[in-house]
Amino acid sequence: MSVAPENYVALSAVLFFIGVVGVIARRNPLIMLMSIELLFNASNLALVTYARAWVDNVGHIFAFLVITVAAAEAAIALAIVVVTFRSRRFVDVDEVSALKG
Amino acid sequence: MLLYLVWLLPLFGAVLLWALGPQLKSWAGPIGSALIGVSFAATAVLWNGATAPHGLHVPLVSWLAGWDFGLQLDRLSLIWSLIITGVGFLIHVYSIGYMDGDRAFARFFAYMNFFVFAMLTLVLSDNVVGLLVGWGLVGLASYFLIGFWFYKPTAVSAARKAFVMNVVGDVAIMFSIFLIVSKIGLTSYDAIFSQLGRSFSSHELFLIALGLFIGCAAKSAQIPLHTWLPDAMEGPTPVSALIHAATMVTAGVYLIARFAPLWSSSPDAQELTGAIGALTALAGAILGCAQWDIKRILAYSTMSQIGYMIMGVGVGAYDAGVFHFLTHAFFKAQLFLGAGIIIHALANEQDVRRMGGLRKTMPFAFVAMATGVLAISGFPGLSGFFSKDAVIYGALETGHPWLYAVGVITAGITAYYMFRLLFVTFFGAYRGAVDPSDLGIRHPELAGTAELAASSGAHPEEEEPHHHAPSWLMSAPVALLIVPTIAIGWLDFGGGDSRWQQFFGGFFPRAHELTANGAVVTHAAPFSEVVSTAIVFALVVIGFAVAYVRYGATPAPREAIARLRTETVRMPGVLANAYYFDAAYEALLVRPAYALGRWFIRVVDPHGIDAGVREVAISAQWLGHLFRSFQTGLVRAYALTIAVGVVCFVAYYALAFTGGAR
Amino acid sequence: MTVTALVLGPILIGLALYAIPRERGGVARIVAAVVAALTFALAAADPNAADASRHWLARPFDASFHLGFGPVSYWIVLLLALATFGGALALSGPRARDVAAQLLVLQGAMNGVFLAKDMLLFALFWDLMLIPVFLVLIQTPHARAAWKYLLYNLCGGLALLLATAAFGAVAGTTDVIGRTGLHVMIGDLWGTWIFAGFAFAFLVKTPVFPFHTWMPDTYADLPPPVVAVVSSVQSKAGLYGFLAVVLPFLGPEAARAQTLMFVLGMIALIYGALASLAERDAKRVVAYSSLSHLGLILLAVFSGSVLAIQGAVVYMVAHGLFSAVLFLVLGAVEQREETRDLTRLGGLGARNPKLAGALMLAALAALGLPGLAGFSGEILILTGVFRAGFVWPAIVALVAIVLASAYMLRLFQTVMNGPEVPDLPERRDMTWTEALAVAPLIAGFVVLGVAPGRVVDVAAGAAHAAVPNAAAFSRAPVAPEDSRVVGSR
Amino acid sequence: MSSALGSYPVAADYAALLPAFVVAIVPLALLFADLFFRGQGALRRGVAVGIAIAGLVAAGVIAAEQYPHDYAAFGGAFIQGGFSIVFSEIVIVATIATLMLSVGVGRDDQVAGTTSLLLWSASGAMLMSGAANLMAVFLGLELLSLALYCLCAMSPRRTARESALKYLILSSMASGFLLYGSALLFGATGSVAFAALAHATVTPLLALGAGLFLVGLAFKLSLVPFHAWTPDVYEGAPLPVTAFMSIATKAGTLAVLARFAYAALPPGHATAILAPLWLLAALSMLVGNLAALSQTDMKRLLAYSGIAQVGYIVTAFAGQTPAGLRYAILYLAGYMFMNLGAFAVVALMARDGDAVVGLPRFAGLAYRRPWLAAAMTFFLIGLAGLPPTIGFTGKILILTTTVSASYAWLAGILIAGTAISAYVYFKIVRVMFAQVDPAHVRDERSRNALPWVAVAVCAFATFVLGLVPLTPSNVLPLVK
Amino acid sequence: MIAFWIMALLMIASAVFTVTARQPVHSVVGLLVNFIALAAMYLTLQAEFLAVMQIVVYSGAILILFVFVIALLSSGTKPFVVGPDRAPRILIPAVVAAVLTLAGITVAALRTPVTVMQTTATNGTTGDANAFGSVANFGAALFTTHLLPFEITAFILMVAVIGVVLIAGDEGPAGIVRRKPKRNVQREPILRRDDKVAR
Repeated sequence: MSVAPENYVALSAVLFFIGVVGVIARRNPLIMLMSIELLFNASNLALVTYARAWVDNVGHIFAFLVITVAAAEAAIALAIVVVTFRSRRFVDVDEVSALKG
Repeated sequence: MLLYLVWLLPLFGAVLLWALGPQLKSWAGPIGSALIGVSFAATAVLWNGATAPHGLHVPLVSWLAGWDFGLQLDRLSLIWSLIITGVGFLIHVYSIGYMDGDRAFARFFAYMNFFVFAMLTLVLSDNVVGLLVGWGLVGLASYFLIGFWFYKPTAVSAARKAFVMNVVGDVAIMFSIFLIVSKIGLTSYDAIFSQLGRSFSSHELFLIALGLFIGCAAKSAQIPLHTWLPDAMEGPTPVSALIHAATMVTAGVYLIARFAPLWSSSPDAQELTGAIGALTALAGAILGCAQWDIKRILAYSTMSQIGYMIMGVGVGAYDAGVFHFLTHAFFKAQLFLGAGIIIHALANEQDVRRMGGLRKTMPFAFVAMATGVLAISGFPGLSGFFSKDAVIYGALETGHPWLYAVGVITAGITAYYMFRLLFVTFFGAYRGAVDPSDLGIRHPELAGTAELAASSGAHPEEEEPHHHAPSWLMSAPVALLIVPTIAIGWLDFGGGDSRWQQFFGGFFPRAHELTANGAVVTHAAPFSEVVSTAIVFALVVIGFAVAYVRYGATPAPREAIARLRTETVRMPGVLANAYYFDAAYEALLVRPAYALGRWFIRVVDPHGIDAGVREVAISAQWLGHLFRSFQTGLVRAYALTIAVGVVCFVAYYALAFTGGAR
Repeated sequence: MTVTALVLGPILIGLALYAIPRERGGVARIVAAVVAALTFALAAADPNAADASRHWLARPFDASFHLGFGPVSYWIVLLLALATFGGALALSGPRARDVAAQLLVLQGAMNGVFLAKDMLLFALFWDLMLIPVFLVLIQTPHARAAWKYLLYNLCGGLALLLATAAFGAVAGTTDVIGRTGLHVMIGDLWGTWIFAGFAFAFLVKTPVFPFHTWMPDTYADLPPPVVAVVSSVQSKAGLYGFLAVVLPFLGPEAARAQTLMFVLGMIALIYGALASLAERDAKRVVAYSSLSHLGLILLAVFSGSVLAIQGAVVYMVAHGLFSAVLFLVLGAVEQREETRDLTRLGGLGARNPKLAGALMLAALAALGLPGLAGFSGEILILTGVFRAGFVWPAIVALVAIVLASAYMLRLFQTVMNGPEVPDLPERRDMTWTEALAVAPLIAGFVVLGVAPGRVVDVAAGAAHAAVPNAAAFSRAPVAPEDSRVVGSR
Repeated sequence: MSSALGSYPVAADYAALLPAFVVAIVPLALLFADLFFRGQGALRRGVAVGIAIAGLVAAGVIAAEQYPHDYAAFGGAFIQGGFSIVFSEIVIVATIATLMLSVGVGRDDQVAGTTSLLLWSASGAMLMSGAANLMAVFLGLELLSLALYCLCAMSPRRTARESALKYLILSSMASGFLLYGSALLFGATGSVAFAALAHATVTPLLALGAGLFLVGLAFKLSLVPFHAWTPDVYEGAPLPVTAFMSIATKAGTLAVLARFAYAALPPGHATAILAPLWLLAALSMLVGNLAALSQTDMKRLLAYSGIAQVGYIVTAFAGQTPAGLRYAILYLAGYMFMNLGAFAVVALMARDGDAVVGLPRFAGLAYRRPWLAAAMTFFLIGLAGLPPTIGFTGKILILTTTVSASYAWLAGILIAGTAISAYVYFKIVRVMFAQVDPAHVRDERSRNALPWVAVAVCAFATFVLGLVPLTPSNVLPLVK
Repeated sequence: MIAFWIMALLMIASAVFTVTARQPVHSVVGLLVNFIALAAMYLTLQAEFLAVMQIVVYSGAILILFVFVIALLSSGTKPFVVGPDRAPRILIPAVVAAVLTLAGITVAALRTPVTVMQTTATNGTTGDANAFGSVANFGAALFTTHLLPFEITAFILMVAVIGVVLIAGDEGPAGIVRRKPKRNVQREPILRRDDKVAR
């Protein structure tokens, strides 16, 4: 490959930070979850990049397991979102702030 | 063994009477008196042992090495013990009659016995600590007895005043003890005196003597610690007679006499002591002229007489001082007891302005008082004559002409105010029915005219003062006291080889032989003792004459009243307020102390110290609420805090390690 | 196993008292009194009981459950038993059972503090000591005092914990109390901080001037039986700590801190005296008075004079005895008159001669009347301090003694003397139980005042252990007699 | 550089993993058994909980058997040994206690499910305690967390779902950081094994990776400033779940943290890399106690106290002294007993074992239910660090190691935090002993008495551990 | 080379779109694009198997799930309303924080060049049996050395299943039982829901 791994890593960092911003800035739980998926994918990109750099496929395996976990997590997350917001008018996490102080 | 008995019987009596007082009822008095009498007898029995070269000595307790305490009876303590128990016995007997019917009859005798015990502890102890113990205990006893009628606020405050001032003396003595022990680590007299020359510098000697003398001043009512004595007259009259005239107040004399070697080896101390003594004698005498309360007059005279004694022992005429103590014990006790008879008869009337003409109605009291007055003012042949002259001449003999002069003048003043007392009380017409304001008495309750209503209102026949004659229990002791009052002085008749001189021969260091550096110093007295006696007697006569002219020549009652009134009203404030000593103490010590304490508890504690703590607590609470307020419940806010934390982390690692790599 | 029994017995029985129904306060009271009496008998029976030791920690430093009598602690254990006995008998009111239980727990814990031969165990009981007092305090109407007490003393306890931990870390063992000839090498830096920790804890507990404000409130709010125990014994824990825990091992640091301690002690002496002179609440008067008295003991402890330390031990016991009596009697007064306000009280002596007598005796002992225990302690202490070359502290102490006579008489006279106050409730004189409660204590300080020889002898050991290098302390060259004076006969 | 064909796992590998596997398999049996007990409430619950407890006990026994052996299973991914066993046992005990509290909670038809989720979560924590490479750590953590997300929602209360949502979102974000940190670590060293990390050359990448990894752990430990979720989630979640979370999550994460801090860092640079951790510990001790000052809901208050207590435990790691590790474990065990005891008391005060229990409900408890009050007082005394409890002993041990590791400032902050916490805990004591009119207080009693067992055991352990502080001897080495 | 930059831009753009889109559905689309681009990236990094997995699992499974949920939430009588997502105050600090993070990460990453082994990677063309990143190579490692993580995932998936069942079946069978009698009067609750909405 001709592109230095640093660039991949930098890209993953950019994606990661976009994900972070998403989690912090958006109030729609679904979009927050998607941002979290972005986080995981950014991590995966970094993993795969380094796997390539070190020529060690453990990175691939790690990434694969991350994908699996992400799937499971998404399932649970969406279930919780559904039960939480089914009875609410707005799908907005700021609505859910009974616990405070 | 007998010594233990002497010492413990009074204590036993005190405990017994205090515990079983109510059950004993009227037997308390006789029992208490009997115990003292036995104690007196025992002391007398011990005469030979005491006069042996080293006296009697028995051990008591031991705290730690060098702090072994015991009792010792030698010539000096023998004299005191005899007076304490003997005069004490008489006064006990007198009290049976005087206190008859009092609510706390038994308690009174318990206290009296306790006092005798304490006083014996003081004089019998063979070491400074024991002395201090006795010193404190007699203070306590006098506190108890001054405040005997504790429902009288005046009595209560007088008692407290007396006690606190005495504690000042106690701590001063404690200070001397520190000096002594820190040097030689021992407390017994013998050890101290044997080491005096070697272990102490003259400066230290002076400091020790100073501490001890402050103790004396507090106990013996020397200026400036005298103010408690007049107030102490709040106590029952027998108490005044025993404690505040005969025995306790003369403890200072005992102390100095006991520490004669110390004094003799510290000329500065002698000068100081003598000067203070003379000053007190004069000041007391002057105040004696300005008083109207019969007991206060006697109190100031006591103060003045003790001044004489202190001057005597101070300048080194120890035996003279002690002799004056001896005679004074008798005639002052007698005076007080006589006054007690009067007060008792007049239902607690103490203001001489409201007496007068009692000569006819109370002949016995008159005789008693008259002998006393003659004795105290130094009428030739009576006891006071010998002792006082000895003291005064002693001052001259040891080379203190100024003190001598003061002594002489004081003698004259003494004669004046004592005869004033005699005349005002016993001559002229009875003024008990006169309205106090006519006599210029503004505040009767303060002027010793207690129970005004009882004396005037309760008895319709105002012309005839009601006099229930004293019971024999009261008159017998007085009668017994008259004898020594007249005769005891002759012990010292005959100069150097008199009985008295022989008794104390070589017991005291002769002042003009030994000084600090042991060099022999002799003061040539300008004139002989006879001349001195003549001078004194002349002044006494003058004093008598003035008193007679002013009060004795019996004018019409109206004029007498007018004169008393003008005298009362014109009384200069400085005398009426006893030189403002009390006011000064109040303003300089008492008020500031209370103010400071109030400031501590009202300002410093709550707003100074606690404030800091409270602030900490409050700010902790505030922080708690602050952190609560961060807890908005908004997920995104939490996420943001996490992100911020991450930023800090990343910053740290990026900077720390890339910095390292660079 | 005497010592173990002394510690565990009261605690277990105290907890067991909760089994008694709340209404049967009288029973609990008797049980507590009996237990206290038994502990006294137990301690008095064999003064040289064997130590009880069981290994506790090997890492990070050696520590063991090591209990045993010491030259000081023996007397204080006896004192504590007496005080608890008095307190238990004086119990009354609806919470008698709970207070009795806490009283016993407190006694056990304090026995532990004074018998502990291991610093860690000492710290353990030190903190345990807080709990019963706090539990009693929080059941009083307003809990401000409870929080104050907890705040101050827990901070102290934690400082002690930290210092103990540091000591263990440095010295490798904490099983050191009362061991002689043991050389713990502690560096300068460590030593200073460790000493600071100990000193803070002890000064708070004693208390001494800047840390004292918890005391008046606590003493005022605690029920009299408890405050009698607390003031008589708990306040000695700090001074005992200085004597037994700090001085033997941190001598140099202590010598360095000497000036500070003297200043604090002198401030406490005068401050407490003046404050109690002006105070209106009877119990607070006594509280401030003990602030003053304990300042005196602090002087003694840091004077480095063996004589003074012997006196300090005497005075610790003496103060324990008479302050307990003072609080018990004042408690009896409060119980009768429902007030402690000196401006309202007065004239009780006429109807309650026994009560007046007890209060009088205690007050006299407190103001150092020669012949009673206060005096013997004071004079030994001050002679020692003076001999060690500290003239001015001694003089300040003398002034404080004068003030003591003033405020103690003020207390006594305003309560007992003067005209009777008409609007005070119906009064009856001391009951037999009340008399029984104070009698042993009074007897104690009378005897101790006349013949303190025994205590002084035993204390000599502690004193020598506490000041192995008296020279480091004393400002004046130690007088040659010192050795002879102290040589235990 | 691993060859294409790695090493095949052998029986020993599975044996080493047996305890965790048992805990993870039991739920299957449980769910299966549950099918036969539909519609018969109490029995159904009993069977579910019984099987679970039996399985846990079995796992505990097996683990105890394995205690002496050190074995690196699955190519060093999971290291079975004294260290992991101790943490596993802690998790097991915590889970058993949780099950005792949870008997009465939730609907009959959900008990089996919740119980199995609980067990899986526990197995995740046990895996973390032995995990020795980044993947195992990540997966163990996710197993633990995912189960907990679901458990948090297992309550009719709306707040339960809210807490679940919050926990889910924030925790996933934290996992993201942890994951990215792992990626960077992998990038820096070319390996995912802790052992490899220890020998890597330190580059900014490594440091940063370690940092992000620590962030992830700090979140799970709810160290300040990553603690924000804790109070809300603890308050919202069902009480047993909260109790479980407060111990198991911390235990697993602490195991990972200890392994990472002690064994997975280049010796020279460990101090520099871990420096922020001590800061977090200090902050937690202060903020946790301060914020607890003004709390009135018991679960919330215990959450804050937990934040502070974790601060104490992490403090013990300072300087990475072996003694510190042992005392951290000891204190964790002690904290488990004191904390679970307190939770059990709270559970006993709610009829269904899961209700909002505010401080006012404790008013005058000492007179209504003296035994309960006594137990609570004892646990609170322990949490405040006063004798005669493990709270006292553990604290002084931690102090000693911290001081001797020359982290005296941390020790000082620990003292300060304890001083503050005293007010927090004794405030509750004060309320319990206050004289109040019972009529004004709602007095509920839990229907099942099982929590009493938990209370008794916890009290006993709190006391005995205080006098006999057993510390595990063979907790090192942590990696092979 | 060029491919990388195009992909990179595409990914960033799609990610930004995902995060900023008004409607969740749009975000899903953005995410889809992002995932596909990522898969391509994997290809350039010689991770064929992962690329496939990325497409299948993410684009195929997870995103569909998202779409379902969006549909579910917007279904029923109640209109699906996204929370009014007016420009959040919190955005700025978020961006700042993220930028700093990014800076840190990139700086760190760029300062540590990782040794790249061109040769081993390029020999053996893609698709070769045992080439790096090939399925065989991947599988061998997964089922031998890294078996444990793989097995853990089994339990994770189990948790997901049970958990979702428990959560989603919140009313559960009991709830169904409860509804049964109401079958015949089905309209009633709807009406009630309606006026609840109107209120």
